[in-house]
Amino acid sequence: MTADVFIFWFLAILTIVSALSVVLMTNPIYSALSLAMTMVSVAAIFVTLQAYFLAGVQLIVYAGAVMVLFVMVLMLFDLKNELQAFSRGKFTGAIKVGAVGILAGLIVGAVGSFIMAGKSGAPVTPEASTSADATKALSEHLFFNHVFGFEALGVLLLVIAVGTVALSRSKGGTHAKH
Amino acid sequence: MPSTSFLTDISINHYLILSAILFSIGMAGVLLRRNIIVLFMSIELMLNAVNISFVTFSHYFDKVDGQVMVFFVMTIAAAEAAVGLALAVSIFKRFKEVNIRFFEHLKG
Amino acid sequence: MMLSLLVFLPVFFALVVAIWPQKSTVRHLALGFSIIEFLVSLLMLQKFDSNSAALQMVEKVSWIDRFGISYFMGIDGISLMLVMLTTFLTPIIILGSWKSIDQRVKGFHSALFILQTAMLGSFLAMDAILFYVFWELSLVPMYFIVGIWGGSRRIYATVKFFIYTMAGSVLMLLAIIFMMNLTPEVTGGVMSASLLDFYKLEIPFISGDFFTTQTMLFFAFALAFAIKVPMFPLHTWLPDAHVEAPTPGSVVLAGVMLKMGTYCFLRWVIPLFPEATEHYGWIFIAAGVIGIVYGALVAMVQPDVKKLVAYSSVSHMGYIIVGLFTMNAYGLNGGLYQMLNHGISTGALFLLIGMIYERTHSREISKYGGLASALPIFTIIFVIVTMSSIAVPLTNGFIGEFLILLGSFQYSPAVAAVSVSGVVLGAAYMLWMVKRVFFGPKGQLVLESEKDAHHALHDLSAREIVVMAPLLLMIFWMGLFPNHFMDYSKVSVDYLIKNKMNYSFPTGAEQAHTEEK
Amino acid sequence: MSHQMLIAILLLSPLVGFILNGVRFRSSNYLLAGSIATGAVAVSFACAIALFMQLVGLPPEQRRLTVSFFEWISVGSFKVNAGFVVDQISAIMILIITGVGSLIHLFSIGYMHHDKGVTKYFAYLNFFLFNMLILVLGDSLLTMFVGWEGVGLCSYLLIGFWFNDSAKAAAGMKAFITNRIGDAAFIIGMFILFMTFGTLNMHELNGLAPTIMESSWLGAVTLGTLMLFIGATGKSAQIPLYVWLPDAMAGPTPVSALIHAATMVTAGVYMIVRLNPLFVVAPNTMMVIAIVGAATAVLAATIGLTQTDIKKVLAYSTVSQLGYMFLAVGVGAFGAGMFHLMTHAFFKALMFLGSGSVIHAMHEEQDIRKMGGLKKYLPITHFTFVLGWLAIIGMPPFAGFFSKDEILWFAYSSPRGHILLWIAGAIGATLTAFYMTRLMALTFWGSSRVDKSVHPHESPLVMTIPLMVLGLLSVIGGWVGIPHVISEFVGHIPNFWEHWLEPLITKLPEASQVAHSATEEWALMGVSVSLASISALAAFIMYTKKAGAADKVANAFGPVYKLVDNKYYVDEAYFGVIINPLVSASRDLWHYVDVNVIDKATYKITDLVRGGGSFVRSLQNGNMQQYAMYVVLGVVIALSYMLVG
Repeated sequence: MTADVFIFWFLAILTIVSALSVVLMTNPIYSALSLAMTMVSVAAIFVTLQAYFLAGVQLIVYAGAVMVLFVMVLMLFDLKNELQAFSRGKFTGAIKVGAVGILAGLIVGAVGSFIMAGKSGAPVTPEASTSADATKALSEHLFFNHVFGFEALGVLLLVIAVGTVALSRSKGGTHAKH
Repeated sequence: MPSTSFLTDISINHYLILSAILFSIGMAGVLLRRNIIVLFMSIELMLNAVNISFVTFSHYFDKVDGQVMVFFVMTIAAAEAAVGLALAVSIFKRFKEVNIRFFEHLKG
Repeated sequence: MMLSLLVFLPVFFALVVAIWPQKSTVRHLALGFSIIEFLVSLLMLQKFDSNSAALQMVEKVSWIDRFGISYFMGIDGISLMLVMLTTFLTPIIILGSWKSIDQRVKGFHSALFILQTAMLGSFLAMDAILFYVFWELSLVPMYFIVGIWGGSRRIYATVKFFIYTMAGSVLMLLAIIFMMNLTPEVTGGVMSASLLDFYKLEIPFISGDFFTTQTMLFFAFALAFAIKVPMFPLHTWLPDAHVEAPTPGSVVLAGVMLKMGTYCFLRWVIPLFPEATEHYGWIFIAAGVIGIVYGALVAMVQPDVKKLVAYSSVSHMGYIIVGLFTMNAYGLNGGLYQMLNHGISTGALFLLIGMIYERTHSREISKYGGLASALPIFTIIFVIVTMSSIAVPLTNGFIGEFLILLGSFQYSPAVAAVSVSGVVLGAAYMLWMVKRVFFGPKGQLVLESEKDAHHALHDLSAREIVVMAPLLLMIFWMGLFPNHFMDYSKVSVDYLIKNKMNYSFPTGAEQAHTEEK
Repeated sequence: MSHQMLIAILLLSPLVGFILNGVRFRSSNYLLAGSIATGAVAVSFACAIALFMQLVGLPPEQRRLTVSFFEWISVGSFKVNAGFVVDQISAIMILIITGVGSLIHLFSIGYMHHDKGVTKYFAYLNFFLFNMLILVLGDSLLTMFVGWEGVGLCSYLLIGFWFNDSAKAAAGMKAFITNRIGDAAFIIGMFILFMTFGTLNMHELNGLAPTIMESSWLGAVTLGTLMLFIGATGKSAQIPLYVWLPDAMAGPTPVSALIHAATMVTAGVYMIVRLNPLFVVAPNTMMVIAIVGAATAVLAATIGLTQTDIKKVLAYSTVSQLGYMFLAVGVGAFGAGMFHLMTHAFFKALMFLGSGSVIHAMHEEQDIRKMGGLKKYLPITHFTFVLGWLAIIGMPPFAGFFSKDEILWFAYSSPRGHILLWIAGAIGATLTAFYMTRLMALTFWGSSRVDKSVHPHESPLVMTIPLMVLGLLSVIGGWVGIPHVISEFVGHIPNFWEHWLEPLITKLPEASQVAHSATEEWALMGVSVSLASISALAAFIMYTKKAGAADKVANAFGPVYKLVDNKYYVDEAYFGVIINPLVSASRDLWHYVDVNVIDKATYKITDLVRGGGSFVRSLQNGNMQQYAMYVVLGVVIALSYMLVG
């Protein structure tokens, strides 16, 4: 068992366990912390896939900014343990769990059987490249081929920022008299 | 031996299966949890699962486009989280609750 | 250009009426416009060549190329009659509604003009999709006319009316699309919605097998038209619609809109599906005969005058259906003639009922009685129209009814034997109604009006007499000189009968009359 | 003047009169209205005489003046012209119609002068004549049908003339609808003949009539003529459609005289005579006609025995006399039928007008039990009435004797006659003599039972002149057709009537198989005349000399009397068995079929749609997690389909 394999299994289990705890924890703060854990392990998985830049962004944006947002909101609400963390309805609940299970089974089965079948085209193991090379390739691609999308994202973010402010302000705006 | 090769040969399908499992967990969260914030977290999980797939494909097929897409997804995810949480705040202000059921009032 | 002018002039009129600033003259304006429209149609009549069965004054402009849909209009002897009926009735309707419509006058007249466009369009369209557009368009103004200016249960009536007709039309649309998919066989690979291409289709038919293409298409079309006619047992929307509709609405409905159904049998169903018509025509004959008797019987016991006339329409339309499906010269000519007759005499009846309703605000037969001494001129006109409705010779009704009965006798003496009972029952319900409304001792309403000077009954005004005069003239003209009218349609109808198994407009003459753009 | 012109004037003159009076229908100027109308008919009468003269001037085989104004209907091979024909039969008819018609118009001036609707009345009367002339002159069955329905319409209008009375309006309606039943059959008859022979022109039909007798009941000619005969039963008030005629007496009395005695009701007889070649080849139809005619003659006469309304008595008498005419044409004596038609027009119009004079004098009293002894107040009316009475009971040498005896003789002697038909006819004649004498006795003779407040007075000249003219005709009218046995006995008086009609009457093919002797004829004549005399005498004694005798007889026949007095409950039966069930069935149809079945069925369909809609709506409940679940389920299904299926 090489280090690669060990690292993969370690990260995979870590991701799954923390993801499960996001869903299962009744206290939202624990969920948030588990989510942060998941984000970090996903970032690590990115590293194993040699997407170094993305791993960084993942850490900064998700594990950093987004998680802070979540935690701040949670703090704002000051939530205790919920009495009813899960939706009511045993029947629909069963359907939901069953559906999710079947879906997972289907995908896993499909992916597994696909690889089994397509043995001939054995996955090309790309040559290891340095983090700088990979990042350079990404940025070139991003700014040469997808610059319009990139700019559009910028506009989107601006709109989102304005929209968020508009949504979360008090009724009547900042200057309104109550 | 298939069993050992499954454990020792890490191939594209390992990553994809991981992604699928992560996605399913997120989905289960979306379907089952009532706290709207946890719901958003579950959505993040699903997005991350998708990201893993993208990066995996990008890595194994040696195409950078997948990573560009992940980049976009992250941005969208952040935006979505911002708006969603703003909505959650509004709901909380009105009902002092963050139960998803209060969103039913939006149906009109 | 003639036909487009004829069809779309009313749209223009509707716009002008809608934006006309002076409220007090809207009626005059609309009346003038409708008369102009009638004059235009007369001009067209004058240009029409009645010796040709060809499609005349053809206009064809490509519209949606990809599906072979075109703006394709043409006129032949069959549609000519109905076009004239439509343009003839509109001024009368406008003048007839002079007093009864006092709210949203502009809207009303606009709706009426748009309705006129839709009706003319569906008579003249020779492209299936164009036809469908006009066919459906006619529902909209009618919906508003009944829904806005109607009686107390108008919403129920409009919804019923709309849904009944829509339900049929949807099947027809499916059938049209299906047929468009068949057209590449005859056009050399191009899809087409032209009626002429439809006529060329040889739609497979296996006798004895119900589920063949032609039979299915036949019933899809026929159902849509049968609902519009309305044919027993699909008639129940009609009494409700008539009772709730304002007078002009009833007149248009009975006068022209019902004819759209019967006309389309003649234009679409019979030539397109000759074998199916031959095989399943008996169903329609049977329904028509039942309609004749049933409508008459039910009319007899109606407590409401308008409902009575509505059921009498069911009975009369039964005659037309029987006439058309006998598929012989007498039946078809008689059926076509009866369409005009019914438009005129039932239209006149509805106008008269509207006039009396304006005076008494009641339509209940039991409250009337003894009107003849209070309103003599009204009574005379009503009795004349009644005579036309029950087909007394020398009025128009007789010619149509007689020819239809003759046709049905040729088809099967049994059919004639049953439908002839309509002659007796028709007299029974109409005269019984006349007796209860006009004769006998003075009824509640007349007595009330005598006590109260405010509600005094006035006999017909000059305007109302002017409204009725052209109708009375037509009643006698059409009864005395049917040839003046039939000469226009005879060639087309005869041609249809002769070539019913493989119908298409005669082409040699067609080219001569085409003004292709 | 050319005959075309004459026919046009003949037809249009009443129409013009109708229009002139019609447009000023509110006027109550009876003189003006009456002059216009009477003048119009007089013009027609003049034309009729002129036409008759023209006919007389032609050789017998060519006595046929035709005119065709325009093509009326032309569809496929069905072509009908607005064509009219004056031949021997229709010439007589137009003479009767316009002649008797103008007398009745004249009478009406006096009779209706106090009525507010007098102008309208004259307009209707003129319109009636117009239609009646179309009926008799029409050269095809369809043109005849135009008049046929037109006279029905006028009859409707005139019976319901005093429409404020519900019963009178109802009587008009009844007449029209009953007639319509016959008309419907008439239409079918026309269809059958048209489909068989390809034409409706009567001249052509007669020419095309097959020469071989049709023995089957279902033969085209038999069925067609039978249907036409049903039409005739409606118009001419025969069993089973006679019920409207007694009710029709609700109209003004001159109307009863003109329409319901002299002209319209005879249209059925006229039609059969017109088409006699067709009827001759359908012996079954002829048999039905004869039986129905004889039955009607007897049935109506029995009802006439008990009636107390002067006009109703005359009405049933009319029905009965019409029965005779049908009996005549049914046994193939078409000439005799026409003959009786004419004499009946004279004496029945006379009696109706006389009864009008009586009613006028009695201030609208029609009950003969409240009359009696009117002889001294109404001398002229009485005298003319006596002439009519003698004519109708068949006393020689009055008009009725010749025509009725000819019918009875043919009923016995004709190859299609039968001794039973003769017996029925004789019974009818006996009954007729009885009830007519009863009518005379109760009205004019005996002691007065007139109410003290009523002061009877003789009618003005304008009313009595028509009576006198008709009285004269009732006496001499029969002399144009004196039977051979009598003419040979008296001297050689030619039988004008027979010669005149001969070219148009088809001889029965089986004639001259049995020879009948003159003695037989004399014997039968003697029997019927003496039967009538005896019964007239009996009635005279019963109702003038022996008061209370009538009641005794009535009591003796208790139930029978009651049955007859109620007209055999025919009206009640029609209402109970046909009309009321029909109306209530219609109501059920409306309530159950329309409202409960068809509407409910459509509601069921809409309920289905609505149910489907509300199910889908329940899915749309705002619970986002459930929406998400649907998405997942969808994905699961789609994916499993792609992967597994």
